[in-house]
Amino acid sequence: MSEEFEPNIVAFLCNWCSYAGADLAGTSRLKYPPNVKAIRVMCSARVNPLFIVNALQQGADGVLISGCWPGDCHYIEGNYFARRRFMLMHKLLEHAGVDPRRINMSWVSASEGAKYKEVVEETVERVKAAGPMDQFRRRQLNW
Amino acid sequence: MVDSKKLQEKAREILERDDVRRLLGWKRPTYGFEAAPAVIKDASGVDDLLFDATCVNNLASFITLEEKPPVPRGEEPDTRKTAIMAKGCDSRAIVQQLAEKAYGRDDVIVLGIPCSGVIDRRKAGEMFGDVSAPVAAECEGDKLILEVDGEKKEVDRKELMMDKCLRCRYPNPVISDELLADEVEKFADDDFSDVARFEKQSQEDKWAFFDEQFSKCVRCYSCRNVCPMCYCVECIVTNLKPQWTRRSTDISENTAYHLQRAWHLTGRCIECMECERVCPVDIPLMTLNRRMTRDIKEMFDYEPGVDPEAEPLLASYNPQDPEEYIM
Amino acid sequence: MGDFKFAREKMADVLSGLGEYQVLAPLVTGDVVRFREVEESEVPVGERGRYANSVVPPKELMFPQTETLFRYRLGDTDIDVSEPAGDTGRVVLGIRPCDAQAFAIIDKLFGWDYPDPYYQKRRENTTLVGLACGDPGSNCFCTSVGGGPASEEYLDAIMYDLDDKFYLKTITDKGEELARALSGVLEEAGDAEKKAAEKQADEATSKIGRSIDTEGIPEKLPSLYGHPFWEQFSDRCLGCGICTYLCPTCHCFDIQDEMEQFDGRRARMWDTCMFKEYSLHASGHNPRPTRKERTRNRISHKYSYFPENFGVIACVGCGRCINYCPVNIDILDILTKSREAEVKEEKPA
Amino acid sequence: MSNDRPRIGVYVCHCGTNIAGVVDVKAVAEHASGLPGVELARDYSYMCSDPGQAMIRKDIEEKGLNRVIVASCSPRMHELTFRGALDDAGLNPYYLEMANIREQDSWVTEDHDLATDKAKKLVDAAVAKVSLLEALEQKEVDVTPACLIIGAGIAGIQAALDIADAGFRVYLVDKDPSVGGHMAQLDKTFPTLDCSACILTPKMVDVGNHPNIELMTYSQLENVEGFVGNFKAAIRKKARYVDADKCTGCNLCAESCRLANRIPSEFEEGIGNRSAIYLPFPQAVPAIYTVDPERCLQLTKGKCGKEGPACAAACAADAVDFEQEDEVVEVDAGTIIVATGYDIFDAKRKPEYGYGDNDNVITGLEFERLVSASGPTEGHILLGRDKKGEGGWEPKKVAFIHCVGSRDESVGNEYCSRVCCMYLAKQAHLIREKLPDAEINVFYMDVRAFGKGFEEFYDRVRREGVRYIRGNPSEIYRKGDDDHTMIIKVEDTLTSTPLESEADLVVLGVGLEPRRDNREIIDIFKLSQSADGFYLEAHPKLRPVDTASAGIFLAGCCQGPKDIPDAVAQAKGAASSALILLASGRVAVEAQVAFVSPDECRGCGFCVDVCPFGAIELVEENRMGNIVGVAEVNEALCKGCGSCAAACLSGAIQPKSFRDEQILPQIAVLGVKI
Repeated sequence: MSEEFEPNIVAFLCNWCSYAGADLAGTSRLKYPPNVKAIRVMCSARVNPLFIVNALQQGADGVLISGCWPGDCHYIEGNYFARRRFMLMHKLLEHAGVDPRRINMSWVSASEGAKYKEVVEETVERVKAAGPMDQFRRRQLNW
Repeated sequence: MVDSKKLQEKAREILERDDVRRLLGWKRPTYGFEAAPAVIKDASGVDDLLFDATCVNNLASFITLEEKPPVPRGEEPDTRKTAIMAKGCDSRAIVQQLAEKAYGRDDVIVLGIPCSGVIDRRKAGEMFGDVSAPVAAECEGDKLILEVDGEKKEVDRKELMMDKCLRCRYPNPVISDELLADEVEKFADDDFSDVARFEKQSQEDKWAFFDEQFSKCVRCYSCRNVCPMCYCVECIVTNLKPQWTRRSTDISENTAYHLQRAWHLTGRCIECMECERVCPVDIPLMTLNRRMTRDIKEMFDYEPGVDPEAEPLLASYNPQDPEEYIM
Repeated sequence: MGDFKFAREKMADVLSGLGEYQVLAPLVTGDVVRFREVEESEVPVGERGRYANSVVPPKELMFPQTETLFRYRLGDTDIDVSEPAGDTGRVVLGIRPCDAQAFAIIDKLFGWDYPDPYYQKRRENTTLVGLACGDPGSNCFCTSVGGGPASEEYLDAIMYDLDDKFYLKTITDKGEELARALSGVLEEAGDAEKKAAEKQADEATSKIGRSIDTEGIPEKLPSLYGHPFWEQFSDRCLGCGICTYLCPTCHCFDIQDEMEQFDGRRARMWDTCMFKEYSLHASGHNPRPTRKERTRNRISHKYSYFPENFGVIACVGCGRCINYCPVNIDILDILTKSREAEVKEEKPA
Repeated sequence: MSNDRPRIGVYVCHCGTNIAGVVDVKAVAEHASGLPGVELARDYSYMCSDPGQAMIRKDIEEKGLNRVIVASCSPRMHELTFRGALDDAGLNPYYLEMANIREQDSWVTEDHDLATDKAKKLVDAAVAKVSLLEALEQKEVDVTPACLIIGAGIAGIQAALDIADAGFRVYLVDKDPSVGGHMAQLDKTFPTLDCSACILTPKMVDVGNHPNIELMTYSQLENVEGFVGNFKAAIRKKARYVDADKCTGCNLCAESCRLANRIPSEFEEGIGNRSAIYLPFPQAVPAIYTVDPERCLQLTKGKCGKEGPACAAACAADAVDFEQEDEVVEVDAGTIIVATGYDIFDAKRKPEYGYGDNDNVITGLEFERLVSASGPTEGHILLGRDKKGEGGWEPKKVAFIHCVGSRDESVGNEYCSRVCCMYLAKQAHLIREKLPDAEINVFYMDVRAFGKGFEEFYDRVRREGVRYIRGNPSEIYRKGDDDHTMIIKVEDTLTSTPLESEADLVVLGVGLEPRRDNREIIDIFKLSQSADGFYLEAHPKLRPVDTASAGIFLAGCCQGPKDIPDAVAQAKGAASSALILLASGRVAVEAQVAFVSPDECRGCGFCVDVCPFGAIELVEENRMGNIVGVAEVNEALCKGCGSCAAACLSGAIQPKSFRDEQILPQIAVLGVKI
């Protein structure tokens, strides 16, 4: 079944590096799967780790958080906080029985359009392998 | 072993001070295996106070639970101190609350009580069934001497203690203005074997476990309200704008709630286990907290509730932090 | 009406005999006893299950914690009203007399100025088969509020667990009907069973250890409106929902809209006067600003306001609120102290 | 968010065929028009064009739209454009939301149907968010009419003069005793060969005398607080031990100094000496002597000779004052220009060239002093002089070596220093001028003569009989201990023949490096660095003089290697950028900043800890008579990154336009499968 399964992935991209990197992938006409849909935030540190729980609850099969490389944060240190937060959220969800392949994080700089493409492709692969997220989806419930 | 008379005298002495508003302690309950928390505002109430192995409530919760009703015009807010009796785990809660500026060090008088462990209502229920009269319990070495409905019973301490006590690294208060008894030996250590055991399972089994547990939840929020760390003015879980979690009870919202709770306690949980104790439907809430506690110790060598000056775990970072799964 | 019996091992046959019905019974779920539909080869918890009562009261069977009222799509004007559930015949097997009595109390509210179709439909279609208490809990006080371990008043039929067999006594036509459906399994009960049942009931009654004289309390409570005596309890109250959610007579609910992208549903969910959000006004004003007022309201509603409106105390003495309170707030303690509390001449807060 | 129900206009851009060629824009508009709150949905060839924007304005005015969604290119491209359109139509510009269906959809998705579906989703998400957006106002703060300039090399000097001439106060700070920087050390400038000192000194004098310029030489920036328009800087004026008001610059103190001409002069790059009390160079501005606290006997040993410091005795003006102490002064400035310059590459890091243990291997900068008429040898190319600077001999074979410490991964500098090619050519020319018979070889990798008049100059030098050999020397060693001759091992990569070329003077074309002491500046200004270690500009092409922090600009080589004209050009650029703020007197601060709901804040201070800009502080708040601590945001400092919001447990602090309330609906929409 996982052949037909097309995962739905919500991405949170920081405005200055990863979102710009994603734009560059486009400007360079690189091609990648449409499964990942991005929400633009100013900094990866803006992403409240509970957004991830919420995304999985809302029906996303996986998530991607992407920020500037450590040390390159437009806001100096935001991505350091993000890194700590998502390392732990990753473990928490893993402990709760959520497939860790659903939670993906990357550093993509404004000049790394090609890397963004790779990140998207790898993320889609990992989430595909994890299968549809049906553990605590909202939609499935007494409706 | 704390002498109740001494404890009551100390309480009286403190309540008679005019810079003290109230004292938090424990008193004999109306029934069962757990002492009742007591909020005493004048010396007349001190004779009910006691400390023994039934004093399981974490009193630190009642510092932050206190409501601050509007001060009538022209009146000054009552800023007198709160005196609190604190076991090891209670004191860790106080330290963490201080680290988070919940109140100032001068706002509390901490009466430290070295603790040899408290009993687990559920384990006791298994052993003695349903009892009506209040139970008294004293620790003597490795034995617990209980008085159940008039009869004296002697039990191996380990059989009856809360799990948190079986791995308690801080039986003595980590902060106090005065100790009400001699310090006790640290009698256990925490190898996190419970976490390791749970971890061994497959992802499917882990979820199967939580699926069943979270499905039971009736969202009474006793786990949140009893937590000494949960004292936000507005909790995002019950906030309507935005509504992170819906009020409807189903596996989706219940899971979201429990993950939110576990997340908000990451780097803050001091493992008093109150959440798990109070749950009316016996959800083992500590399972998630324990994993986080172990990981932050391993990954960041961080332990909440031991240093009031410590930077909050998630409000600090180290450029060398691990990032193994990051692409 | 009829007196029947069936051997303990016949329980399975009884269940299959009720094939017409949707059978709901106390079952162990995730280590706690709770009412739910009996599945294949499951046997309800009996007296031998060493349990006094389910943690969550069976009120959830008539008044679920979450219930969809209707659905809609943003922008559209027409709504799709969902049929109240519970049209098939249901039997609740093994409900405690106190919990059955609780339904009689909630009925008054849901049948009051505006009859609630969702609740009432379920009530009509449900047959209550009680299980008399052989071994009441230490905080039970049903006998103080018009009930008893084997009270039949609010049941359609009642069972007694007599170790090797069950004694089943039908009380209403609904009960009769159920017995007919079981004609294959049931045998006529004899004096032996009746005697054993009476004996069990008497013993159980004598085992009820706690009590309260409610005389005068409904009249006294309003005079304690602003009285400081509430604080000795509210000071340690956590403000959680245990006492009310687990109360078989608490019936407050909240109605909320839930959106799914652009589709929504309006649903109602249990609410509790112990939450500060319960009485919070849109203006931000809260008429019950602290746990003192909330504690007062919980007790006063059960023992004063409700009796005033409906002529009956909204408490059946099941003891749940006492058993599960994490800080030993004991309703009997409160009521006793309320009797002692002297009314000062002060204006209600 | 305004309470009137949303009337959303959705505009789907074709972007020619960039979007329309892949995404079915009609279908997207069709889909959008069915969404709740959407008043109308249109598609158009180029939304960013004037007619496109006019269409939006018209609809806002006629159809009463109160929210606008443009589904087109990246918001990083045109968000400002369309905000402008809203603004012109009298709608708050922050009621705009964009759906990026070009860079992140049509350009990256092969399958047209999938691309169209994705476009619809992105529009759904925009619709879900847009009605929750709040109107934001552009806040303004006053700008202190003064500019603080760090570094008084040619870049700092030029910027100072431009700003001062425009009539604004300038604080020009340099840690050296004199302004001038590296340019003052140079002999002649390429390719025009005019004397560096001759063109620099007048400017130095100007900054010294300018009524609007306060010179702070021999001073160190200690700390900067505040924000654009309102900076507060603490500057340490180091003790000179000479009273600036009394010193006449007569030089008697230096002559009488017990260590006279026994201390290697920094200005002379160590090939000339100075005293312990000194003027770095004759044209120094200000012409005030300075006591070297590391060397002066009085200051190091506590005594100088039997009868006390000779300098003090010699000074008729009685200006020498050993009691003098450092003084920290505070200055207010609306803007700041960082022009801290560069260090030259330390040639010792290329041991194969023998710099340091072979006196006849010198750096380009040392050569400048050696060839300078005002230098220790009065411009004579004399090597091997004795301690007194007497004697010496003239080289006969001179070798110049390119790219020493530039374009060289082995020393961690991949970049080209941009000046070496030309200054070596210039120096070769000077040798030819002064030693007509000398044999001159230049070893190069490439010759980059890209500037105005560069190529011409390079040709001229070659015509003058300077031999250019393409090759990077692998080793330089003495031929024998008896004479000065050195062997340069190199492969001529044009003929790929190994050579052993002789020279008795080797000049290393050392590159330019970030200052070794730039850490403190980085920490004070929270500047970022590019990979080469130089300060990072806000945008490599479009904001080359700006930094990430508003009101702080870069000039000169601190941002990257430059020759003099480029440094001056950038200085003028920085000056005009600073002047824009100073002249307008007001500056708009970020509108999308964080705000606190004080009633929900529990005062834990997590947000304070995570804020990179120190924009949040805990203040006391009276909550119905009770005093509680709550967070408060300084909107002028906040950059709206939102880190605070993710740290806050109760959601009491939120960044405008990116509030939980606005993001959660986006998540909900994107979560739904197509």
